[in-house]
Amino acid sequence: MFCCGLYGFLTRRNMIAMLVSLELMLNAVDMNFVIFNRFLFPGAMEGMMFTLFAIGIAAAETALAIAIIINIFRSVHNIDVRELNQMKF
Amino acid sequence: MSVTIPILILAIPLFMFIFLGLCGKKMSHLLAGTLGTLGMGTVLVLAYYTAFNYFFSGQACFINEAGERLQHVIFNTTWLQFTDSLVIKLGFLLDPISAMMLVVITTISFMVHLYSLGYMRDHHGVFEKGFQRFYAFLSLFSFSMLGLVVATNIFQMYIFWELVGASSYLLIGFYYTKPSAVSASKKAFIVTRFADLGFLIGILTLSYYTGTFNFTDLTSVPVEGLADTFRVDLSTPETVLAGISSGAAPIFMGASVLTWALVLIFVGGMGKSAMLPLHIWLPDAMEGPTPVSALIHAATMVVAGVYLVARLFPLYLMENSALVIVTVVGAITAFYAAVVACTQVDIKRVLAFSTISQIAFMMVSLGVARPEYHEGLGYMASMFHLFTHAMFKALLFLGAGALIHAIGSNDYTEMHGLRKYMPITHWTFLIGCLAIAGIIPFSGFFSKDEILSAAGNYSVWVYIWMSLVAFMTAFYMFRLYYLIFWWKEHTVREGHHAPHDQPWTMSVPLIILAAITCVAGFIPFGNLVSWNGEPYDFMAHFDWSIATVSLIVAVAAILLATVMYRKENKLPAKMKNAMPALWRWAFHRFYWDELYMFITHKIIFGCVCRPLAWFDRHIIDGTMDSFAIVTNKASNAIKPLQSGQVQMYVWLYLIGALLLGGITILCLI
Amino acid sequence: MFENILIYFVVIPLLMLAGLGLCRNIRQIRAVAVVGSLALIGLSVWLLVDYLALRAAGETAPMLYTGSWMWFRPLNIHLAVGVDGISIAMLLLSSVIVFAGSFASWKIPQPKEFFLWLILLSTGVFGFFISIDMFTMFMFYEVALIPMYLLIGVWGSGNKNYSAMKLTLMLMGGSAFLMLGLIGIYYHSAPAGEQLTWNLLEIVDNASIPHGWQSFLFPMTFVGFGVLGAMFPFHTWSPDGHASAPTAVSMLHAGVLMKLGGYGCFRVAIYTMPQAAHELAWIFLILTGISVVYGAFCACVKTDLKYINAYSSVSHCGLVLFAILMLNETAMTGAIMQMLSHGLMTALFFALIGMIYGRTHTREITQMGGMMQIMPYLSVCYVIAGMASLGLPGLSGFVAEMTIFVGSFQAGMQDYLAGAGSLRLVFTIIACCSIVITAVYILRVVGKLLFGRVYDEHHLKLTDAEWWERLSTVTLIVCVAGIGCFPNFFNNLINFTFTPEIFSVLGIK
Amino acid sequence: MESVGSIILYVVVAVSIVVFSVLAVTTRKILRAATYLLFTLFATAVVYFMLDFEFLGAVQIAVYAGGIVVLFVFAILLTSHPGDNSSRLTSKRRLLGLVGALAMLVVTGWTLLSRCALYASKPAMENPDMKQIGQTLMGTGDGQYLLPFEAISVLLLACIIGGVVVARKR
Repeated sequence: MFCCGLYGFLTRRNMIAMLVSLELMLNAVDMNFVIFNRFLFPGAMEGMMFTLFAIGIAAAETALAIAIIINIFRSVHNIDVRELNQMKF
Repeated sequence: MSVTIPILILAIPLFMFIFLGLCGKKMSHLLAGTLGTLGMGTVLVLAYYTAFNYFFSGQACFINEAGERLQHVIFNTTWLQFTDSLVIKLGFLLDPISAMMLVVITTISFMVHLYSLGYMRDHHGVFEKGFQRFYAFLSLFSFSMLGLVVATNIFQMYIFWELVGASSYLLIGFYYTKPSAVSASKKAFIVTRFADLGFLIGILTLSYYTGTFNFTDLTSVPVEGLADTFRVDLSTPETVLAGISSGAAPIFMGASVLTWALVLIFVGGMGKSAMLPLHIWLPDAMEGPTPVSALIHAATMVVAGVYLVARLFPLYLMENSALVIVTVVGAITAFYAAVVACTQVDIKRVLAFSTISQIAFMMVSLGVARPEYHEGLGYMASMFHLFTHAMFKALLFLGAGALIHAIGSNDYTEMHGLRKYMPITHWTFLIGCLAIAGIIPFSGFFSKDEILSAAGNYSVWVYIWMSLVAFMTAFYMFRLYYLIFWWKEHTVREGHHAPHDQPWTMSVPLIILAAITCVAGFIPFGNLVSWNGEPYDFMAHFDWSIATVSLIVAVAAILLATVMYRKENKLPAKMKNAMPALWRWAFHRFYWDELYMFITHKIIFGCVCRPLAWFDRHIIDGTMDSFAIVTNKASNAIKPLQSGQVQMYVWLYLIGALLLGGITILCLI
Repeated sequence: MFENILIYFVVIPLLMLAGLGLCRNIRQIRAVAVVGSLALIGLSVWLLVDYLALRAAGETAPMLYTGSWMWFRPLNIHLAVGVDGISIAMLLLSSVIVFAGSFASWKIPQPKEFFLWLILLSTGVFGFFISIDMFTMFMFYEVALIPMYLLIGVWGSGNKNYSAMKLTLMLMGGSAFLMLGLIGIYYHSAPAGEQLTWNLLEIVDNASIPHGWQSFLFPMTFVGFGVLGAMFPFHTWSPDGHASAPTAVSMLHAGVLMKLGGYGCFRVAIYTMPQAAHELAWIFLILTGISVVYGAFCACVKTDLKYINAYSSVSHCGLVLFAILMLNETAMTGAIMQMLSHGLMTALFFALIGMIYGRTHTREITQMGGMMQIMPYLSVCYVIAGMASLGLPGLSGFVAEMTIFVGSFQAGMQDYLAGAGSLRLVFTIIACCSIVITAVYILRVVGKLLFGRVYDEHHLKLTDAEWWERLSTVTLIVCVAGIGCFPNFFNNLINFTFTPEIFSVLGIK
Repeated sequence: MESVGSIILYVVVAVSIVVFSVLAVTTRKILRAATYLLFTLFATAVVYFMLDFEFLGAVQIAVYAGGIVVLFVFAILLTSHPGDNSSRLTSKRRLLGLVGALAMLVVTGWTLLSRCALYASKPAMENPDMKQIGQTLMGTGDGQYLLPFEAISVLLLACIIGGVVVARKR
């Protein structure tokens, strides 16, 4: 799943698709945390807590990212990342 | 002797310079000129007083019981202290030659000041632009020259030597709107500066070994038995430095350090005295106003080199090879200048080359002087010739100035047959010519005769060579004389006044100088000036055979000139066509100027300066800039990485992560 | 703290800065600048008199008016001040040039900002000369450098951005070396286990820098200061920088700031690390010896007045460093005299060039001529400056150069006779040659620019100097002639610094 | 060894995660990608449930599946026109991406396999109850997370404000 997300992030040009890929990657990482928590340290809750926070932050991040995307879309009518490079340097 | 008068001798000209330089513009031309002349007149009186006091008062500080004249330092104040022993002092040294020079300089300078009052205005009596400046510079020059001759130490001499050079620069370039004058002044300064470099290094070497700059210390070294070791001044023990204690006298490139030092100092003298090959500035220096030429470039400054050698003569005696060099340089220069003088058309240039030739005479005379021959006759002869030459050459120059003033040109082809129009000039000029040719009652005869006699004592070949030069001297001077005053009748061009004699301010100096020229030969010069201060009666040594021979030589030369140039004829043209190559080379002064032009412009400027400047701008600066360029390029090269393409960043991140992961794995395996 | 007279050299400029902040029009600004710089001149003259009186009274400490106030304890940094004859000479020079510079920039655009930066710069300069704490010295050094960027970049002419950037970057590069050197010195400033110090006097007393370290730190410090002293091959900022800088900045930079280099080389590099100075001098002798003739040769073919002078500064400042490296009392005295002399005459040169440029709007000598007929006053001043530069007796250049040559020649001969090689001797003679080359380029300029025919008809309408320009140039000329005519006064002032004790500290002789 | 049912469930869930992820990144219609993402998220939630983290599973469904995907859908609807397919990817780009992803897979997979040999069985674990979670989240002691919690809340607040500011019509 992480690799899929990576692939998507690297190849897609639509910003929302990239965001989707990003979510995939996040999820993969979350899952990792949880699984390791479960298998290696049963009884501890660090992994879970971490995931919990990660989900929270992911939600925040997505919301913000989408806000930005919408804003960009409004101003340039395009969400193709290749063409959004005016803020370089 | 009181200090006041010597100080005044130096201070009045300096004050006049500052005063005229700062306030000159505010006063009228005539006032400035009169002030300058009066100032110089005062100095003249004071200098005469000082000199007569020195020679004839018989005070114990000037002359001892044995009748030897002594060096007397009147005052000496510290100006700059380098080390305990090396101190530049400014002072006033009286000895026979400085007293003699005081007389010469003040006389000529006063004549020139007076003469310029008439010369520096046009026929309607309107003063030239910058007249006040001219007098300021003249005063500066007089100050520097007086300071030079009374120097108590070699560094004071160097200081005034430089000042003399600078005032000469200013005076040659007086007509600063004329490009030729500007370049002539530049040339004069740079050539003499180059020579001064030698002088400076010579001074440094000499002072390092002797630990003193003082003439009195330098020349008081015992003279006997100094074939090859360089004695240091034993009066200051700490000057016996490590080099001396190491045993043998230090040898540098095959010659002793003393030789080097003396030759280098002589190079300085060569520059100022326009010896070959550093003579090229003097003919060009004739671009200056003619009184300046008379004062600086004939009578006073150019003999500074001779004076320098004479001043250090006891040191030169210690080193035979240095004196031989002086002789050889002098002899070659004398001959060269005489040949060139035979072909020039500009009357001032003829006089300039004749000056070079005559100064070379003095140099030869110093070079051949040895205590064992007639008790150093050459030294006395040289100084005597310096004295007489200053007078008659100033006379000739001022006469030439009168001609130029009347005609408005330097070229004798526009003169011809002026004897009827300008009688005073004619007669005084003739006296000058007779004197320089060496005809009997005139001063030049005596001094030149003694030089030849000294040369004859030293070596027959030098004698014959110098007699040849004397022959040519008489020839070209009378060539000049005839071409100006005879040759053919003067034609007054339309719209011009007929040339006429000059106002009294110009005539009086001519007449005075002519009078001095007539009688100066009878001054018992040997009693006053000799190499070691002992009086020397030259009449006792007078060699009538040499005198007769030189007289015959001179008369023959004059006769030849009379035949060729008395009346307009074809003989000179024939001679010229008979040996065209020689004539052309001589006319172009043997292409020395071109050679120097080539060296300075092509070699120094073209092959050193320009490449260096290019090197600086492109290599050195290029390297520095290339640091900046490389930094810039590097940042430009990595700038695209910040492309704004998020995916590119991720790629880079991924690659990095993969690499790290890969490395970790490899390490773990 | 405020009972020490030296502090006022920094306080007055700071007060001037405050005063400028309150100014409302150009009249007030000028008043502040003139009053302030007059106060500085007065202060330095008073200091000179007092110093001489103290010395005459038998004071033999190497530095007088010392004072030290801690301002950063962890690194033991003090605000330590103290002066000897050399510093006083430099302070005098700086105050005179600041004074002349204020008059030379009488009609500068945006005067308030300009003078703010200019005075900040001079704060740095004065601070540098009074400090004996290396860190404080370095700090003031940087304070003096930075305003240069703005002064050139904003008020300059020509390719000013490039020049300002180049100058600042190269000098900053130099100070990077310098900082490395200074920190290195600091960490060896005291024997192991004792309190480290930045104070130069204490460092010299401790003499605890190990030999190996010296041979690393000496080049660092020397190059660091040498960049500012326009040592070949680090001189290239100077022509561009001077060419673009406004008049007063050129004056101050060439006149004072370049002296910081020479002063620093002497005060820090040679003073604290004499052994290394003795051993490694040959490298820098070659470099500075090259600077001397190289700068002069380059000046011979340049056609821009400021470039000519900048190269001539390279040549003359090269002579300063050259003489310092001779490690000979006379030569070092000469070096200080040369600093004074070069400071004054080069400031005069730049002032005149600025005034001529302000009228003709060109600095190409090929496009000017016959200035003597148009602006006689400025031309005469130019001739005087030129004569000073080529070493005419009676003006300062001669005295300084002769002192250097005599000293260097002695050092060279001593080396040669002691069998220690002829490098010093040969380079002394090479350096002597510069007097001829200097004459060539000076006379070339004088001949082309001032004499001859008027090149451009429009120039005939130009006016001669205004009163403030006259004041500025006269001040400098009087100083130049003063040093030239009475050199022994300055010689004695400087010379006392080189008492035998100091030389025994230097480990020479 | 666990029950066959759970193994089957795990396989189904795992396969669906992989398949839906692949689909999510390869489909050319953006809305479908969002849908596939939704399925992936659900499957992830199932994994959490299987691992006895019910709370986490619930949060996953609520926040991710419920909140984020809805956001996505809104964003997609706002920014793209229906039927607007993204252009075909060039094969080179795709290949590069694939290589990168596979390389990552190899590295991570290898690390996982070599380092953490799969545990045959799940260790027994008490299902963390709500009280415990609440205390961990709100406690200030060791291993308790009040500070991060507060930080998150501030972050969320900032995020809300930021989102409003950014997305606000000028």
